[in-house]
Amino acid sequence: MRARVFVTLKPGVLDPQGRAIASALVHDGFAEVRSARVGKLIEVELDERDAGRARQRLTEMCEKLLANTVIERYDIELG
Amino acid sequence: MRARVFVTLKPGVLDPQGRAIASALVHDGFAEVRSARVGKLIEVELDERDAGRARQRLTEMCEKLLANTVIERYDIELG
Amino acid sequence: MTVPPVLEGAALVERARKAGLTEDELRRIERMLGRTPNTLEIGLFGAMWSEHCSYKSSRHLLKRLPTSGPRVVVGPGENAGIVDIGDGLGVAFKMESHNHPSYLEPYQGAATGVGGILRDVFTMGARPIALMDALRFGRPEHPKTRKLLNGVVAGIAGYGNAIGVPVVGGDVAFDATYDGNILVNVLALGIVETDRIFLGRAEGVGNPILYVGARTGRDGIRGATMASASFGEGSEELRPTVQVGDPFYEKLLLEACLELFKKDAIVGIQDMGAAGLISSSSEMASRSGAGVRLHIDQVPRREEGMTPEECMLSESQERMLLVAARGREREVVELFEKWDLAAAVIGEVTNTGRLDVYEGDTLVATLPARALTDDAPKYDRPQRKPSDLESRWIDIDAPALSDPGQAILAMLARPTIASKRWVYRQFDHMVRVGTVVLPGRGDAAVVRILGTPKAVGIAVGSSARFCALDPKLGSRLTMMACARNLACVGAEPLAVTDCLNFGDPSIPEVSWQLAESIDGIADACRALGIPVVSGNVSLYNDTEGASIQPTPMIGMVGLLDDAERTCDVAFKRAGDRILLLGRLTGELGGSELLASQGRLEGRPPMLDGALELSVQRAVRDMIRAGRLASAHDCSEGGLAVALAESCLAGNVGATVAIESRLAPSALLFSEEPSRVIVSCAPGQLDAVRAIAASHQAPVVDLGAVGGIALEIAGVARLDPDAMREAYEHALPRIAGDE
Amino acid sequence: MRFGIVVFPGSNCDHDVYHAVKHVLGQEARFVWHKSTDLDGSEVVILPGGFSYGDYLRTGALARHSPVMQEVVAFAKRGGPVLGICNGFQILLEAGLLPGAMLRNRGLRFVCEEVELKADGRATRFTSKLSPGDRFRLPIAHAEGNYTADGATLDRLEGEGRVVLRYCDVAGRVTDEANPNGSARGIAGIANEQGNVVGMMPHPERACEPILGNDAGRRIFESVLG
Ligand SMILES: Nc1ncnc2c1ncn2[C@@H]1O[C@H](COP(=O)(O)OP(=O)(O)O)[C@@H](O)[C@H]1O
Ligand SMILES: [Mg+2]
Repeated sequence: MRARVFVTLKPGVLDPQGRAIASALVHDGFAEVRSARVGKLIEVELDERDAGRARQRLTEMCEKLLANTVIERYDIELG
Repeated sequence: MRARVFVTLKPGVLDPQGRAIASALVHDGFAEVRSARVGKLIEVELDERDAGRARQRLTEMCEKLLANTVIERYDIELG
Repeated sequence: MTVPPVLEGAALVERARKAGLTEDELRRIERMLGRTPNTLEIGLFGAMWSEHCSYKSSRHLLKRLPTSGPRVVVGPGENAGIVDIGDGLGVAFKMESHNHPSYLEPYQGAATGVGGILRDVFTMGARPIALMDALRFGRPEHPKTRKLLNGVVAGIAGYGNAIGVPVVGGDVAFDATYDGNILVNVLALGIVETDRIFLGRAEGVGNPILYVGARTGRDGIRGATMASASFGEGSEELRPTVQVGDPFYEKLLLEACLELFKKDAIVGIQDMGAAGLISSSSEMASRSGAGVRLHIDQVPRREEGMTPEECMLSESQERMLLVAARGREREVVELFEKWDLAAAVIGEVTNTGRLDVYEGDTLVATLPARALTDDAPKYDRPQRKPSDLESRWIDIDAPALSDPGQAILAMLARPTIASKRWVYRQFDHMVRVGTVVLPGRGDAAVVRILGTPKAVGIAVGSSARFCALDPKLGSRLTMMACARNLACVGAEPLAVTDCLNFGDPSIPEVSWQLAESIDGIADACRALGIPVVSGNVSLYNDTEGASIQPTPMIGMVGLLDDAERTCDVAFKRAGDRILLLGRLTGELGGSELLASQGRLEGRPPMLDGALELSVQRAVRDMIRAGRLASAHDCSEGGLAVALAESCLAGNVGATVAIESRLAPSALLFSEEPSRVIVSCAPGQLDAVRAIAASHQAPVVDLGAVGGIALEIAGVARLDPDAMREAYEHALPRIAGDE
Repeated sequence: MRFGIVVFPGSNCDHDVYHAVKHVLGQEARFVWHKSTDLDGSEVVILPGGFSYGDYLRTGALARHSPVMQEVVAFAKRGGPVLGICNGFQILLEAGLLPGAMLRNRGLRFVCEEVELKADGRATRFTSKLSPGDRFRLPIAHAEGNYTADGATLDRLEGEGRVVLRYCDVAGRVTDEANPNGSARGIAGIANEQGNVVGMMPHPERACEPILGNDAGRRIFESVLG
């Protein structure tokens, strides 16, 4: 089974990289850009067929390793 | 309008980070993990209402700035 | 498993052409083999006979370089040169180019350049302790320059910082000649015990050959061929050949190899660089005259469905090929597994002199190892002196300066002269607690050798404008500038490594430049009494028919017996006296001043070899005797820039009065060689003069340190904020940070 | 005193700390491999700088899962002195021994240079030889030293005197211009409640000898010697 895990900064946490990207875009002529935020996309390939079980394990992975819940939140997408 | 841009390594391009994460997960008891690949998720907030036009502009942004098309590919999701 | 097909006629020639071989070269291979090579074999020849691997256009010229000397332990021909520094230790060093990959993908190109040169050094058994980078970019306003500068610097930082080898110095310049062909040259230096040196040799029939490090993917296939081709329309399509580096993996590989070297389990080792497995295996076999049998299906892979050719030519990074002593392979594999690295036996040493490649039980390629290496063609390319050269050798009248103060500030803001802090601040230049003279502080880097009182000095550079106007004299001037830079930190030159960055050698003018430049380097080596122990040739630095100006990059390594007896460029205390060692003739040929007016003209300044050596010896002796507060070579931008830099580095002013009949522009901005500005406490003045006299080095009184401004009597008064503004902001602006 | 210097794959200031502790300060020093399950009798534990696990995922994130970290946590909980320098600081944050997290430097670039610092807060095992307001310079070298925590945590750290080092200007003022990475409230180093666990971005081990132009870092190591 394949899964996509999205790890993004919690709202309110400053995102220096996102800010730099937004201002570079505006500077480059994309005046319509209002803001940008940068997160991680982790594609995981799992030896697991059961969706429920996969989601549970991925949640554990996020809590233990993939996200730093002090500043980040995560979303899991199976399929 | 909000958009999500996914920037991932082209197939075949070495992903040292993904390799390290996968092996850490396996070490940590997630034996079912076969591989991991890491990409970027860029959430962009745009002053643009027209979906077609937004997609076109985002494509330009990816080509010019957001993705390194030598080794990366990108996907745009509006919404 | 089947044997790759043997083609005929036009299909054969076309296949060879795609592999980078001319029809003549194909026929030569057929004669050597007595048969037609199969498609795999053509691929192997194509990579090995590429300019990058075979040096076919430069080999005969490189023979002119002096390569021996009492301190040489390992000269050219191995992965890096090694020079004895006493106490049972040697320094291993080499410089290498990664120009083409860095232009296509600046971050990964530069990063893998760092990884590759580090492997060349630690494969010898040396622990790397320092990196230096020499970079050339196009005009600051060229649309690609910003991205290339940012990418290359980030790539060097990304790899060097992570692996924990400090980038202790370098050289950066900007010129239109590099608009379409940037130069990324990196030097690595390591320390080795001279009785524990490892060479790239396959010896001992029956000894197992091991593959260690990262798994093989389709990275950089044909990288060597690419580095041997010119850029033109469509070269952006070469993109998939870009390799991706993993400094973390290399750090593990480095530590694992150094641990392995403490045992007696291996007989030879070589990194897999350009042309990967084929290059490392055939070179190891031909250096020892043995043969090698490889089982290609045993190669650890990261991608499925790779053909034998892809496996043999892949330039995946962070891999080594080694020959273990028979019976010790288990131990070697276990050691690498401890470091979480892949290791596998993939073949064995034979006595056939051949390279035999098996896939399963099928022999898919069988070639004499030397046919791939030593017997590659050598081309003595026609040479011609560029017809416009002498017309550029006009006499230069010193330009009038309406405002000398503004002229100095403008010079300080020239990207080639301005502070490189923006660059070296991104490099960890202090890790390993060895860096005694930090980047931006000295004319050369000084790195102490822990466990001894000694230090090495390292200088890199290339006076490309001088080389463009006169490659031979320019190369001598470059060499002497490096030696002078070493003298200014108290180091005695030991040996040289070089990266010869030139254009397309099939153009007779380029071949002439290369030959002249090599002669110039050779002359200077003899004058200094030092050899070239390693290096690299990078040809085909040309885009759409326009070759770069000749850029022989020199890396010179020197020794300090006492790491404490060194010196930097900063003026220290108010009241210290400022002297110039050398003469003031005011020659302006090829200077940055003229370049700032868009002129590449004049004859490079004369080099008086005896004067040059006197000045170098004098300044070195003064530093060793502990007499100096500062020493700074006058190079680009001349006396004015050197004085301003010493003030800025020391955060102090100076008052200078120079008696001279030269026009201000000549006095301030001449780039004549053999000059060093020194400062010393007043109480040291007599001793300093005595040392200068003992070497017949001329001394000119310049003035004294003090105040906050730089005051050049009757010429200009420069306030520190204005100097700093001009000097510090040029690079951040090019990079887009300001 | 016996110092244990933890070596993670990718650590690269381990030898530098070893040199400072052993050859400059004359103490006993040994390396502790990350797969080790004991601290080999260490009386002081140092997590050195570098790029453990290549800094992949997040700085310090993978290292804190190394087997040895269980021992380090237990040692810290027993009151044993633990110093995390640079990447070591990041690992302490990920391991939960210190509060907060690191973001990319505000300027998004790696920064290597000597910076002005001042001591602050109450005495800890690694800052007892410093007094609040003491100014000195130490090298930094990092791309992710932009310390962040929620407002309540920051207030609490300050209120309890647990901010032990701050970036400042030559006059000792904590200003935005003097802040090399955007770190909240100019924080360069913090301590746990007991003062036995300290994390700092600057590298004291790079400034212990006059030949390196600076020996201000000695006081950090001398503090723990008592
Ligand atoms: N310009 C040069 N001067 C001296 N030695 C050189 C020069 N160019 C190459 N060499 C030597 O030739 C050998 C092959 O170099 P190279 O092919 O660049 O090594 P690698 O296989 O690591 O790429 C090395 O020993 C190198 O030091
Ligand atoms: Mg090599």
